[in-house]
Amino acid sequence: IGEIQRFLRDDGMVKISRSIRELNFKIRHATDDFLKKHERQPTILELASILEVSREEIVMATDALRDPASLQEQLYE
Amino acid sequence: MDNEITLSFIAKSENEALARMVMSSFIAAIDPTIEELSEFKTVISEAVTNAIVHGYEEDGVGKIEIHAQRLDREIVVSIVDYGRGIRDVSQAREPLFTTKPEQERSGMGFTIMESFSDDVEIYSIPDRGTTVTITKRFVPIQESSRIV
Amino acid sequence: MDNEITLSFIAKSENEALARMVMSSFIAAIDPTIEELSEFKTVISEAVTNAIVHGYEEDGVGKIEIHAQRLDREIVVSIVDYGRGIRDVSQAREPLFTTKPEQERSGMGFTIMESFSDDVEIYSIPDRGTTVTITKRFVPIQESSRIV
Ligand SMILES: Nc1ncnc2c1ncn2[C@@H]1O[C@H](COP(=O)(O)OP(=O)(O)O)[C@@H](O)[C@H]1O
Ligand SMILES: Nc1ncnc2c1ncn2[C@@H]1O[C@H](COP(=O)(O)OP(=O)(O)O)[C@@H](O)[C@H]1O
Ligand SMILES: [Mg+2]
Ligand SMILES: [Mg+2]
Repeated sequence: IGEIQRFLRDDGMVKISRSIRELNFKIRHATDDFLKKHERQPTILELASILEVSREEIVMATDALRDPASLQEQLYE
Repeated sequence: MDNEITLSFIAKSENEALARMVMSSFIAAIDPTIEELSEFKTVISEAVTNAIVHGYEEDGVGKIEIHAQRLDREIVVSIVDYGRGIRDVSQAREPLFTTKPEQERSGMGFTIMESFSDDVEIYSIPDRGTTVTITKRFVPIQESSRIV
Repeated sequence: MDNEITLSFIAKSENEALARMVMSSFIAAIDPTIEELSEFKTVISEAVTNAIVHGYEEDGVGKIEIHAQRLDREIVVSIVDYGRGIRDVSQAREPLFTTKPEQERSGMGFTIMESFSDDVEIYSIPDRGTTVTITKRFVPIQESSRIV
């Protein structure tokens, strides 16, 4: 993971799709931790402050769980 | 009205993700939990998918409009298509009812929309189009933690 | 045309983030690099902020429309307001020129838009409004790595 993070930081050419997947992974972990500690779901602002990213990045990243191709597959399977 | 947007886009599957994203950003001001956000996106996704696959039946031929309003913690969203419409709306709402069983549609779209929102209204004219209006109230965090 | 959307929203600062996110999702099909995305968002942000602060001068009184088209890896976006307009467009384009120095505006908005895109066109009628049309071509990743 450390290596991926370094790569993400250093290289402006990294595809956005990849960095989003990375943040997504962090969000899942932070959500689990938060649930254990507070016995409720974190809000997106709470996650944003825990992970030190913007609210927009949280919204974008959580959406990446379902890629646009999935509907296409449903449609033409 | 605290906020209001209209989005108009080509009815094709690539834009289902776009519509979800726009609505996510629109409700970000409410500061929902990831779970609430994901439920809300599912509702939008079901309605937009219906407009694409049932309203127009073919990708890229029609237009979809989404009109959303926010007042405090309540969202009202209309998803509008100008496609083939629904002849029998109460039948369409029934769980498991689908006119496209061959495409592995589950017939659960409207049931999902209803269970993840506070109100679903369907207004449709055959061969003119369909408007689905969804109302969703987001409970403030203090109340929901009291429930949990 | 590979894709096309129109977004219409109330001119208030909260919606500047919304516009940025919608445009980010719109170009997702291009799968830009982090740097390209961030440059593109900056361009959108400058144009929308101008419409809010210069076009209408007050939050919540006017409407802004964004019309975006994608053809392969080229995006053309128009940001439209119906506000006060620009009397002298070539003066407005000049680096450091601003009519709001008191609000700590830098006067660099149009310069930034120009440097992060391939073309910026401004069409404005005083007291009628302004349309800023931005063209941006995203270079495929292989080519850009050759340049770097
Ligand atoms: N926008 C629409 N235009 C035309 N018909 C629709 C639309 N939305 C839903 N329907 C009809 O309602 C039925 C039930 O919809 P839904 O509950 O989402 O199930 P499914 O999409 O799996 O068929 C569809 O099979 C279709 O006949
Ligand atoms: N949408 C607009 N409506 C009216 N005036 C505008 C608009 N956009 C830009 N302008 C004018 O052009 C000037 C330069 O814009 P810009 O380069 O973004 O600098 P700044 O926003 O920092 O003033 C603004 O100060 C304003 O007078
Ligand atoms: Mg359905
Ligand atoms: Mg500016």
